[in-house]
Amino acid sequence: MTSQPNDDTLRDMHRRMVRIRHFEETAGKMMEDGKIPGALHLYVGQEAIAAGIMVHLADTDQITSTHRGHGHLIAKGGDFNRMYAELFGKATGYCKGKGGSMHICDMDLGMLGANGIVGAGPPIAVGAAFANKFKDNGAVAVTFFGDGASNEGSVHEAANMAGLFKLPIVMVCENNGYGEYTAQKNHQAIVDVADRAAGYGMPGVVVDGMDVVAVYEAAGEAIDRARSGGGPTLLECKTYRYYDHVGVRGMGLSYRTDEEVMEWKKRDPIDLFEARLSEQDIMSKDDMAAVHETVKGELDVAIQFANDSPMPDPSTLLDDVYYVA
Amino acid sequence: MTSQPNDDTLRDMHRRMVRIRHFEETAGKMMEDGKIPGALHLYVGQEAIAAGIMVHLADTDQITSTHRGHGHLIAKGGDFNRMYAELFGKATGYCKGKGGSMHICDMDLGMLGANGIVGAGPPIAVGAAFANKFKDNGAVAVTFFGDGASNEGSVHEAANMAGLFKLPIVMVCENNGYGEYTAQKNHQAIVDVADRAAGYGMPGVVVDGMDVVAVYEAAGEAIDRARSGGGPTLLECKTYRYYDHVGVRGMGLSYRTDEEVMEWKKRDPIDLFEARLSEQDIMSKDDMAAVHETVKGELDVAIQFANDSPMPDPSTLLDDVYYVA
Amino acid sequence: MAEAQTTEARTLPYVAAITEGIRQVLLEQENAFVAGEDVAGAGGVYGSFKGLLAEFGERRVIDTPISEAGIIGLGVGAAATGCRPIIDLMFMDFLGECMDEVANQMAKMRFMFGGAAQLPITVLTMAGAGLNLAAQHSQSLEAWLCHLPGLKVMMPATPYDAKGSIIAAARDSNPVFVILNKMSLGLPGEVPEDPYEVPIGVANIVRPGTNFTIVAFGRMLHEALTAAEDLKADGIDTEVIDPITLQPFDTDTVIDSVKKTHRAMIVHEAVRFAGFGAEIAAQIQELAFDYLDAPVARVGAPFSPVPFSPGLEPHYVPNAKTIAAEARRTLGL
Amino acid sequence: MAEAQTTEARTLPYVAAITEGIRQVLLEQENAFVAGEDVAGAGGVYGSFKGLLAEFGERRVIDTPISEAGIIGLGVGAAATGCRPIIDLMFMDFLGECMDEVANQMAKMRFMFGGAAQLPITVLTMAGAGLNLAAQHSQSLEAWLCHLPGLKVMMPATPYDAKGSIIAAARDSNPVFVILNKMSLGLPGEVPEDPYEVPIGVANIVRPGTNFTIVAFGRMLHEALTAAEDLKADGIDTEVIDPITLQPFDTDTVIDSVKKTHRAMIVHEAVRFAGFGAEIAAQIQELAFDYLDAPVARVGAPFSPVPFSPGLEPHYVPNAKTIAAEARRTLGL
Ligand SMILES: Cc1ncc(C[n+]2csc(CCOP(=O)(O)OP(=O)(O)O)c2C)c(N)n1
Ligand SMILES: Cc1ncc(C[n+]2csc(CCOP(=O)(O)OP(=O)(O)O)c2C)c(N)n1
Ligand SMILES: [Mg+2]
Ligand SMILES: [Mg+2]
Repeated sequence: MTSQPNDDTLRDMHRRMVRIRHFEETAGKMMEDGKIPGALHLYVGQEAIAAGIMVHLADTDQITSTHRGHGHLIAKGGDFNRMYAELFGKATGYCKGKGGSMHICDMDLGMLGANGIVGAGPPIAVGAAFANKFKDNGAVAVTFFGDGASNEGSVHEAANMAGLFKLPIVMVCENNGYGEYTAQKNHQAIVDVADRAAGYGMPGVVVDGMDVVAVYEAAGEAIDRARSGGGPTLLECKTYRYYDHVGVRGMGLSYRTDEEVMEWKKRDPIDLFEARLSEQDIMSKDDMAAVHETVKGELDVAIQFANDSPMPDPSTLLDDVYYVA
Repeated sequence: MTSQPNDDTLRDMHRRMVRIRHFEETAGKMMEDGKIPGALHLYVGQEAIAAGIMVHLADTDQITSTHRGHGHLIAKGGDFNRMYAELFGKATGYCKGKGGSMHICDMDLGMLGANGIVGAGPPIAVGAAFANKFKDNGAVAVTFFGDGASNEGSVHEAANMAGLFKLPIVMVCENNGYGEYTAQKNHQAIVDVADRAAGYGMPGVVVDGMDVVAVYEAAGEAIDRARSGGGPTLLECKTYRYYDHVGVRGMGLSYRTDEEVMEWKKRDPIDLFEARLSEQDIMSKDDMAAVHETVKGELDVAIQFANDSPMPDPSTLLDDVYYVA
Repeated sequence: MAEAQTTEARTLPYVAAITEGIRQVLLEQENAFVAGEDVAGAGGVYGSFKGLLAEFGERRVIDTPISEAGIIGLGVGAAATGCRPIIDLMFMDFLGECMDEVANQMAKMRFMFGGAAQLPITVLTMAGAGLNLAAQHSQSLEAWLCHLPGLKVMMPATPYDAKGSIIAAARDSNPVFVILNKMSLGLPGEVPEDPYEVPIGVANIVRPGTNFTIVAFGRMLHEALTAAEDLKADGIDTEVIDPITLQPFDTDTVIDSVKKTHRAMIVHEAVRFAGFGAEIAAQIQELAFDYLDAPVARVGAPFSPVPFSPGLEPHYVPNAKTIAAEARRTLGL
Repeated sequence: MAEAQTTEARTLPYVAAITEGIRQVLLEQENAFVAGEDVAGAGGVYGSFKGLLAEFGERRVIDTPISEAGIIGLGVGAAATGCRPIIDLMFMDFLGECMDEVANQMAKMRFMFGGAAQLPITVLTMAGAGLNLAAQHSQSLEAWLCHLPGLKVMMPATPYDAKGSIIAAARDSNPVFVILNKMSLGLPGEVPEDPYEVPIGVANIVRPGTNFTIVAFGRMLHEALTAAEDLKADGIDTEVIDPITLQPFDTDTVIDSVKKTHRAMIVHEAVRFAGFGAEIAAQIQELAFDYLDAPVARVGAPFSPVPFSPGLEPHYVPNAKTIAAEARRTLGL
């Protein structure tokens, strides 16, 4: 697994990244069209991370996500129809319209939810990893959190427990350089969040989060280690989000320069990867175009599905508060 | 300041250590005699830390303490009378009987309180350090916390803010090897809590917490750095508590061996220091005996004072909930 | 109750009833485990986990770091993935350290996920003043929890109810808090040997009466019972109801009683202002307005943190005397 | 109020009134500073801190890491050592992250220290649903805070009250929470230019009436006022009281009103069960029992987390229609 990805895996990762990219671009449009109520945090720019990691995971492996969770769910195999329905607040959505973007989840895929609370995922993932170890089922948990989230106490507590119990978990910091509108240098006095790993007795690894193969390799090693009883890893992926913290504006923002955005876009994870795929003759331009088209077609279907779906009936409001035997 | 302590300072530290030791031994007896209600967490064994650090501080410098707070207050200049009165729950105590051992404080000495909540001190000390920087008053804050406390999220958040804002603060981890009845190896996967400093962009220093001169020197450097705008330090002092987590039993405990206790006692901080003081002809045996006797006399007076003091009147119960102009 | 009680009841102290309840859950449910600070090696700081490590081993009885958010989070994650965690929160006062995990994750996950998650998690914690442990180790904060849809909240006062609440909580597939009382550890009571449930959401009429209703829970139940005896002297025949479960609250039992007695008082140890007693009082006047001959009275702690001193704390915590006095005041005696 | 209002009132939106209040505090008190997540560079995620960084600089307007416990702790420590911090907690839902610092440190420090500490700290936070922000970004958790001796709690509903509450809170030398409402950001209202205080602990009779009392706070005040107009059709002349401050609560004003009107209803946005309305209802029936012609009614959110969907959320949050309907039900109309 720590070896190079084979061609099928490369194509698989490509497809996952493209799925995320188009889903998110479309979601941005839907938001601007007033179709998506509430808050929308787009994952565009960070696709290589979700794809390069999730391709290692089975449905029995779990992940916890963040407020920026669509990419994680899609890479884990999420269903576009139910995702769009949820974003629209429809009864057919993943959460029957009760959760929305910030709480999208698929328990059957081991996707234990996006989360509106920064830093809330890691302790929950520690619990999933604990359960895996308890049941000795060979499953691994992966938790995603941002550079901003790394300053929450909950992340610290989770990391310490992961290291102490040598849990089958990978803690993935998606360092996109900002927590909301605050640059990393204004929220912590370090450059690499991975430097914190030593304090938990786990390896800390920094990887280029725009390079899906690099992510794939580093994640493979970490996941193998976790699966084989070697304990946790803190894997930091350097990345960038193209759009604003919330919503769809990308350029002309006061807290970062357009030059910075453009600099990062030069290393767009999909462009980079497609260049490589075509250079190495793994996929032709046509192959890739076909993937894009297929995904777009699926999105049309999903948006149609979501549009056609009913709003939840007010009578369902008090359902799902408790489990009733 | 980072130089060797001069003779006066050595004698000063000795006196502070002796004051703590006798206060605590006496408190243990008072507890056994049923004079002290509630919970008592003795500091015996750790005296070198409080003394070696506090001797650098002025009353305008602040500290935050822990549930094991008597030693910190005494080393900061705490008044025995008001301390014993508080331990007894009397109206003349530091907190008018409202706080007891776990909340003992002296705001005039910059002692911002013992704290019943593990890990609660560091964020408060960060606030004090922030205020010092805000007012540019040259004061330094020192926060004490245990190895167990280092796993609380609040300590992480405080450390990150201290590093980020380059605050005039020293974060002192008194690593006595246990959090309650749990050995360090069972609560974290690291040996040196100081390893966490790198993750906050501050230096981490490990020092022998049984050697008051070593503590003095390391603390001096850290406090100088803080005072001169060089930012925070994580100073870990390796130490041991002689008595049980709470109460006065020292030997025959199930979670540690008597051999371990005896091994540490061979390096008793006061014995070690007294040997050195007499070797270096700084204090004679008689000088030292006189210090012990004086302190014991002060304690007799304090206990008498506390005994003679009245319980708080029930009518004072609702006082001090709010400040009333 | 889920099963017949074939065995004789023995007298056990509250703390041993707690341990027995946990032990029987661990025997019964292979995916149950206990995690918390010092619950394994030390058997808990109150002794309520004594012997469990020896019997069940390190896999199922786990000492954690001092990381309340992490511990509750661990429970939530493990529950969501098929375990049945029993998490210990040593003092209820430490809720502040993990309130996000309790309020925003544990309580809401099922709802936010449209029912896709199931969270069979039990949280044990200790409330209560009386031991001179001062403001941060003596609180009763049940009102915070009762305000949170998604949680169930029990507050058993007797050894029997402690054991049966723990078993009921652990068998329930929702998050359930079982709030225990640290002053009651040595309190003796009859406890059947076999496992049994104290049904969640069912109040207990501990003392039947005809012309006054006291609703009391937690340790205050015992004080209220003593007060009820005292009130007999004045011809007051008090019905004492222990709701045991605060959420879901057994409104019917309380309302039926008040419709009979026409006068009611709520007693709890928590701060009176904005305490759970307010909810009960509000419900009674809403649902039995025409039956009430006097305002619903409330007894709770005054509006201050819990004081340390033996000269103050006894004046802070309600007791049989203050309860009886307030009853007399409200009844115009 | 502390000073005469010499200037004309202008119409300002709620959000600008907030900013003006903070700005005038910073002008007035040299030891005041503002700290919170994205309050400086971004001017706050609601725009309520806009312009403050430019005017007061980095020393007094401080962006913090995402560390709620750390931020509140910073405020507590700075307040205890002579500063007058204004701390922003972006969403009230994040209380869970810092509840220890709020409940066990901020609220109790002065008492535990026997009065030796003084904590002039103001915490600003945003409550409220209605923007499809789902369960973790929409709560109204004032009941938790009101149960904590040592805190003061304000919940201003209008631009005037928002500015005046912030100034009053910042001038007070106790910890004061000012709970604002995110749906009301654009709400216009008259706001005098000079600094002024909305006195802490004094309720406002917003609409005088003779035969029905509604106590409503936060954004629900506006819904209640609309409902009151609607009820006129049935001959109900509703007095609407906004307590503004929940702790200390202005019981007298409410009781005086009920003694006059004989019927009362409480309206808040928080979950009804164990919400602060229970305390008010309990107090009314305690103190005005003989004056009541009907049970005190309560309107609040149902017992579920806040749902996301536009198909559900409007059915969750109380509004003028549901308030009027419940009023009619309780009045037997
Ligand atoms: C506990 C908590 N604090 C603050 C917020 C508001 N908030 C939402 S996202 C965010 C920034 C998170 O930054 P980061 O972790 O780097 O993730 P990114 O948005 O960059 O993906 C903040 C402060 C929140 N949702 N939860
Ligand atoms: C938030 C919180 N969790 C748990 C406790 C219970 N408790 C009190 S002291 C202690 C151990 C602290 O260990 P450490 O920080 O190493 O300090 P030491 O007692 O060794 O001085 C614990 C768990 C507490 N008081 N507060
Ligand atoms: Mg980020
Ligand atoms: Mg320790």
